[in-house]
Amino acid sequence: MRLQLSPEDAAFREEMRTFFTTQVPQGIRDAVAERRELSKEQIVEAQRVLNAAGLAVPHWPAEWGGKGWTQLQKHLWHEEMLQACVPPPLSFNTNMVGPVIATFGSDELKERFLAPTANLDIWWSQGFSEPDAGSDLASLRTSAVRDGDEWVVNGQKTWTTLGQYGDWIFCLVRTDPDAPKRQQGISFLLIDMTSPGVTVRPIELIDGGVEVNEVWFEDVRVPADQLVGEENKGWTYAKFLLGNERVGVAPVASTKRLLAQAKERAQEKLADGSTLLEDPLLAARFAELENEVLALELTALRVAANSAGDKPHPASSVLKLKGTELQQAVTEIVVDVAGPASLASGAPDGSDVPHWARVATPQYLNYRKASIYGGSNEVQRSIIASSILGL
Amino acid sequence: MRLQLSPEDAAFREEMRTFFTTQVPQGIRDAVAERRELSKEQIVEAQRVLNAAGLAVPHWPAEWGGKGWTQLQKHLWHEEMLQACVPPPLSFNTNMVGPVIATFGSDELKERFLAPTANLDIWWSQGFSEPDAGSDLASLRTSAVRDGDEWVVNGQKTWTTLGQYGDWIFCLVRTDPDAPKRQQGISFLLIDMTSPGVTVRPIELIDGGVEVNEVWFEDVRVPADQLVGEENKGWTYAKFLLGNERVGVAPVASTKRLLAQAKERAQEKLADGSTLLEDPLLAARFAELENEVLALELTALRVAANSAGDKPHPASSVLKLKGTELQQAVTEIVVDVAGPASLASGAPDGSDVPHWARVATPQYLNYRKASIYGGSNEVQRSIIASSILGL
Amino acid sequence: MDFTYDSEQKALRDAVRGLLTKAYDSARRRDVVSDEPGFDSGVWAQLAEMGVLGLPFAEADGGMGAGPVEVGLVAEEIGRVLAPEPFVEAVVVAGGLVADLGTAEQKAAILAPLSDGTLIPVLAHTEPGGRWEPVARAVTAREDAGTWRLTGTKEPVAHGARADLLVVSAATPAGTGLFVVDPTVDGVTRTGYALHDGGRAAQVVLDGAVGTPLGAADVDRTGDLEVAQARAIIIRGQEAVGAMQVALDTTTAYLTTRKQFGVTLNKFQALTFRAADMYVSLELARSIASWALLVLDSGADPREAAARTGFQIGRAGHHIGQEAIQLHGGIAMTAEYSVGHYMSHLTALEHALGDRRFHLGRLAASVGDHGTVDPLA
Amino acid sequence: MDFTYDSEQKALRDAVRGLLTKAYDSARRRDVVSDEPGFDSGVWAQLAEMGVLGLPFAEADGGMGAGPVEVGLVAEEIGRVLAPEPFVEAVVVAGGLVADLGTAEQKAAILAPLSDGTLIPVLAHTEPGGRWEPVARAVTAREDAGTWRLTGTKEPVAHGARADLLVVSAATPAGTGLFVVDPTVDGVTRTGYALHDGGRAAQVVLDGAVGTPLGAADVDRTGDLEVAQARAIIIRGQEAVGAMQVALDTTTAYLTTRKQFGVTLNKFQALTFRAADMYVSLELARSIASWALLVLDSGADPREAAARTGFQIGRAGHHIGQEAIQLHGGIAMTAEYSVGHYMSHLTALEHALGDRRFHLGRLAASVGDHGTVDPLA
Repeated sequence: MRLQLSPEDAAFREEMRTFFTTQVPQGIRDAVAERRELSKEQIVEAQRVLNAAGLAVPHWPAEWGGKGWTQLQKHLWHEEMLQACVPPPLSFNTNMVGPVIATFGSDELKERFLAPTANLDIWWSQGFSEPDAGSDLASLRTSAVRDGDEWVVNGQKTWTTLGQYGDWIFCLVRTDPDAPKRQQGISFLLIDMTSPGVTVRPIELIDGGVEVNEVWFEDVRVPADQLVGEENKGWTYAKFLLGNERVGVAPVASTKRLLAQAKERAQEKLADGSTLLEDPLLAARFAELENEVLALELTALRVAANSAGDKPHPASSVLKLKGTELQQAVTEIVVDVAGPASLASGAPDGSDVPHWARVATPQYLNYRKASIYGGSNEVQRSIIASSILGL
Repeated sequence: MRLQLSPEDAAFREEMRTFFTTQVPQGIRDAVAERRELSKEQIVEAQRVLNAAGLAVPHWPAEWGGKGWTQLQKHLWHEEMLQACVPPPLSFNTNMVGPVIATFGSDELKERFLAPTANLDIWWSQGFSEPDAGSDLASLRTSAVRDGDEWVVNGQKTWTTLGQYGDWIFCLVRTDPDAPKRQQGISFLLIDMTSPGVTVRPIELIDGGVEVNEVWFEDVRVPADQLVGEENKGWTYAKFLLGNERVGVAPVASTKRLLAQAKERAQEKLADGSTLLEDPLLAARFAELENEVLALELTALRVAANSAGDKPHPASSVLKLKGTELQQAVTEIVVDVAGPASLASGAPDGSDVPHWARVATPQYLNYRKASIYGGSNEVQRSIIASSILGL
Repeated sequence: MDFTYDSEQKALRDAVRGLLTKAYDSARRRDVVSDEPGFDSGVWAQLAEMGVLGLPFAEADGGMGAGPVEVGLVAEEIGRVLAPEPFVEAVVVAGGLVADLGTAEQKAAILAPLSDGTLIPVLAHTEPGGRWEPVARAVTAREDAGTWRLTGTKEPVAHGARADLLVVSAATPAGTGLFVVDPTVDGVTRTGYALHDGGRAAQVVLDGAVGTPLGAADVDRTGDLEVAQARAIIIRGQEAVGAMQVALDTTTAYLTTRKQFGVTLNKFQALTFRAADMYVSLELARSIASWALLVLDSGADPREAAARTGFQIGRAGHHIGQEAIQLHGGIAMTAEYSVGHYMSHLTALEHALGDRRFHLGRLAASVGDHGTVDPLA
Repeated sequence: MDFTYDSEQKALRDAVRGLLTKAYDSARRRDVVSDEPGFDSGVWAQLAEMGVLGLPFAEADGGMGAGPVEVGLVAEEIGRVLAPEPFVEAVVVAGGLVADLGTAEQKAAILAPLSDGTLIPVLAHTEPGGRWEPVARAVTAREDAGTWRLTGTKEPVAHGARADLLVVSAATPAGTGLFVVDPTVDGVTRTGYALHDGGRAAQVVLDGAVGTPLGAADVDRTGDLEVAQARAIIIRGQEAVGAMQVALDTTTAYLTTRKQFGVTLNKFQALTFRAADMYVSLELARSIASWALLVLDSGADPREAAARTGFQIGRAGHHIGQEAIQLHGGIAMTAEYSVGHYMSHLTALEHALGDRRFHLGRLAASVGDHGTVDPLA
């Protein structure tokens, strides 16, 4: 057992920190720090800066830009990136469809898609969830029927995050409705979102934002060679994709950063000369959250340092579960620190309510999604109970 | 809506308070206040004082000593009794077997048992739970087989509280093993515990106490006229009995009293001149518990004041669930107030650790039972979900 | 001890519920709050017609002479449908202060038109960087030749842009004073905006705006403001109870209809147990809130009861709001579905008048002053 | 950053686990703690033989020269079976103070026989009415013609009746001093008793008992005591992790075998989700506890890490202990079954060295002194 990073890992961390804090445009990083919404252009620009330096897809196979790092190095890369307020590479591209194509796709698909995927020349959207297939993903109904050299796709996807920016979408579609098990009749299909018959409709969320979308497919014709891997094996690829989310499953550094920001606000002098942090109950809440975040970070380090090969450490579900809970708890303490100003969410620039207080409640509301999307916390508890505890 | 008690109810409350604080022996009430274990004799004496004044079984039918009180009056009676540190009448007698005999028993059984039951001339024990029938009570296996004018009983009961004092035991026994539903073959039988074949063995609990027992029946012969009501209808009577526990389901007054005691301890000067209550986190915990107890008390009042006839108010399960949680939370804060002295649980008299601190941890451990026995909190949640929320 | 409504109260509740449920289903509410002024003037007029806007005021002042119980049940109905009308802001808070402190002239000028729906007054008290104290600092009032002039910024002021009249707190040599300000006079600049829960607020910049002392001049109104806040907390408690009840009902209805893994969600015990815990939170909060209403009704000092309500309701709203969303899943994150708006509004309610930690801190500060808490004492 | 044991550490763990699991099943432990001295002298001798009792001491002092990681893994094994031997009290706390502060002669006289199992020293620090501060008040020490005499009461003193040697904290003119006291001398009266968790403690009354300053005289040992407490908290954290792991394992085993309503309990989702939450608590606490051990190992000031451990472990022990009983049901309330004893011991651990609220208060008091908490810094 050893507390410190090895000299090599420490140097690696320093290298990452230097890169992220000097090479990524300050304007983008400021926007992240201030919790402002990034434009599509900013997200693309940030990813291209990383990709140019080989830091967008370090976990991919070496021939497609991977670095062969240890899990601990990947962890440090990710945390330093968040700490420096650098928007991470688009997860749909780099953690989801990219690794699936790299692992299961034909050579043609790899050649065609991987480089533009890494560079965010193609913006991928995810087409998994459906109105009647949430946590129970395998009940999906969007169908693809073979017609000559094409698949004809019909159905509806939902919760497609940032689908309004999407160039392409990777979808789970039902290609064998008669398969004995629901999971067996599903394939993994790549669809150009400019194809005739694709309609994207934004869904307004409770914070007033429109980051998720519904996507309709009406007789959309998709060339057969855009089916990844084997027909009816899509469920296997989807499980691979979801299990692949290991690094960064708990966004520790951004939670820490937001918590520290909130504490800074709580240390500002109020009108009566006191500070909020002088309230022992609020101070205790900060101390409690700091300890929990520390425990989470250390757990993430244990997972990263002890993951052998590609097998996820059993505590990964803990990271997702506790990671989102803490993310939510921290968005919440920001609201509490904002106090009555947290109501002024719609105040325009020129308001006497500072920007951080204006975004406090909408962000808090928005982050209720964190424990629902991408495997709800109920799903994580089921995984812990069955896979770890044998229940 | 009205905050105050009606003048009649206020006078009633005053009358109860006067009686309990002047007529019940001080020594018994002191023992309760100090959380000392009561002897059998003290419990019997207290109940006889109440019974002599007509205050032991006010909820029974009038001809057997009942008072025809409103639910609110019963509530006030019960709370004043606890507040005055009077041990309530033995629940097995007055809330359980007594009402069952009074409602379903033959005239002979009523004549024979009700008066001595009210006066605690007979100490009743409860024989419901079995080693393999806990929350799933209907799976009980103790059998009674008819042989002439007698039932022959074999089997084992457990969790028989204070069974070591028991003169008689009321049991659920299986009289028809072939009944189509498990609930249908059960009868309600009264058994003299001095009968040959009855063995009582104490179970040591984690606090070191021996308040519960196992009771074995080996070919115990029971006169047939000691079967209450109809053969194979025992489940109905048991449900009546459990549903009858309305008044006092949440022991609010004793929880309040213990909380106030703990707060008093926390206001004593420490060696360094400060008091524990100056710790804002402990003060906040007290304030939180006080508010929760207030909410519970008000809920109990709502239930008592608004119960029409014999139908229990749907919020009764809330009282049991929250009542035991708060009871446990208060036993816990006593341990925290005791601090390092809470370890000295076995200290003899003459120790520098005061008695209240010595009993703090054993009582805390003992009260973990509160959320398990008599319908666990999981059972209460099931009831709330199904009966109230329709889930 | 009686927690039931009498027949008149039931009739009032049924009438208000009838009006509001007809006026606001989920879609209609979204429409209304998306346009200015953020509420429905027609509904406001109907409430006036029903006598609701004059409930707590003396009949002599044009009101109905009803008590907190009646006001509270209206608030509960408002909470049930998240009606966006400024009932609490105008009637309970601003109207309440005028009724408490105003001169006969002020009462006549304000309470009658408020009751008949033609004048909406609001309190402008919160200041940028301020919390929930009943003290004004950033806005000051100075008297000059018999005229009081106010300077400084109030924000956020609930419904401050739409309001016809402002009751403004301001630092004076005597402490914190209250002033009636006509928002159309020189020196008042208002910038209104929408809130996350569909409500409205404004920045109100005062630059030597003329105001009239509410009631006597040169009096410190800190205690009066605190009592007014306590009253608002208690009435808001009823509003929150209504909102929590519907959030729970919506959730249980969803659990019995939504299917996952081939069965309805109510087959998942982990979910139904959590719904049971929501019910427990709701009932405990309802008990405290009802009691506080009765304390207010009794004429006793409502401040401790308000802190107890603020804490319990804040915690319950938080618990029920969050769980309502989580037990639904993704659908509850959408603006089209109702339940997320309940959480949004419950969050706003908690932060409008003191969050649960604030109230707990107040209770903790005085926890050593008594032995037990006896609701019947 | 490495959280794994090396091969020597694994060998030590396996040896200790082998010894302790052989020595203590649930029934055997009940037997042992029901008799005096409350632990098994044979096991103590075997631990000595294995080198465990001398682990943290320099080889020159008769020890093994190992570090906190080795000491911690022994504590974890002790926690797994609730072994009642006074390892932490004698080796970590009393032995640790002697190693830190003792003169060469004191080290020679105490650490070697402690290491070989023939002398059990304990710290007598807690005073009636005292909390967890590293300060002595009720026991005072006065020097008279070169002889220090101690007067006052210490209680509870863990294993104070059985101990062969007492290290006693006492108020001196310089502050809080530490003294070595032979408990068989005149002026020492000890009354021992059993604790709820099977442990032992005593009231130790000093009435002019002769003591020898530990190390230099006339030095304030407050800081040293605080560091010793921090070390104990961190090592106790490992013990608690061992106990929590077994409490969880016992619970999950029960859930998969116990039937109710015709199925095993693990078919009830509400129960399995709560077991999952227990696992989350355990893993988070384990992470903090391991990190704190490494902080201790690094030679840095362990006090903040100890407070973090005390808080996290206290909370987790509380959560896991209570849920282990609740998920079992009635069986767990019985002394014959193991799991209640785990809760009992976890409760004792929490209150021995500062409960979770105490540690949270300390963390809260310094929360403004830093931006983020960085474990790798």
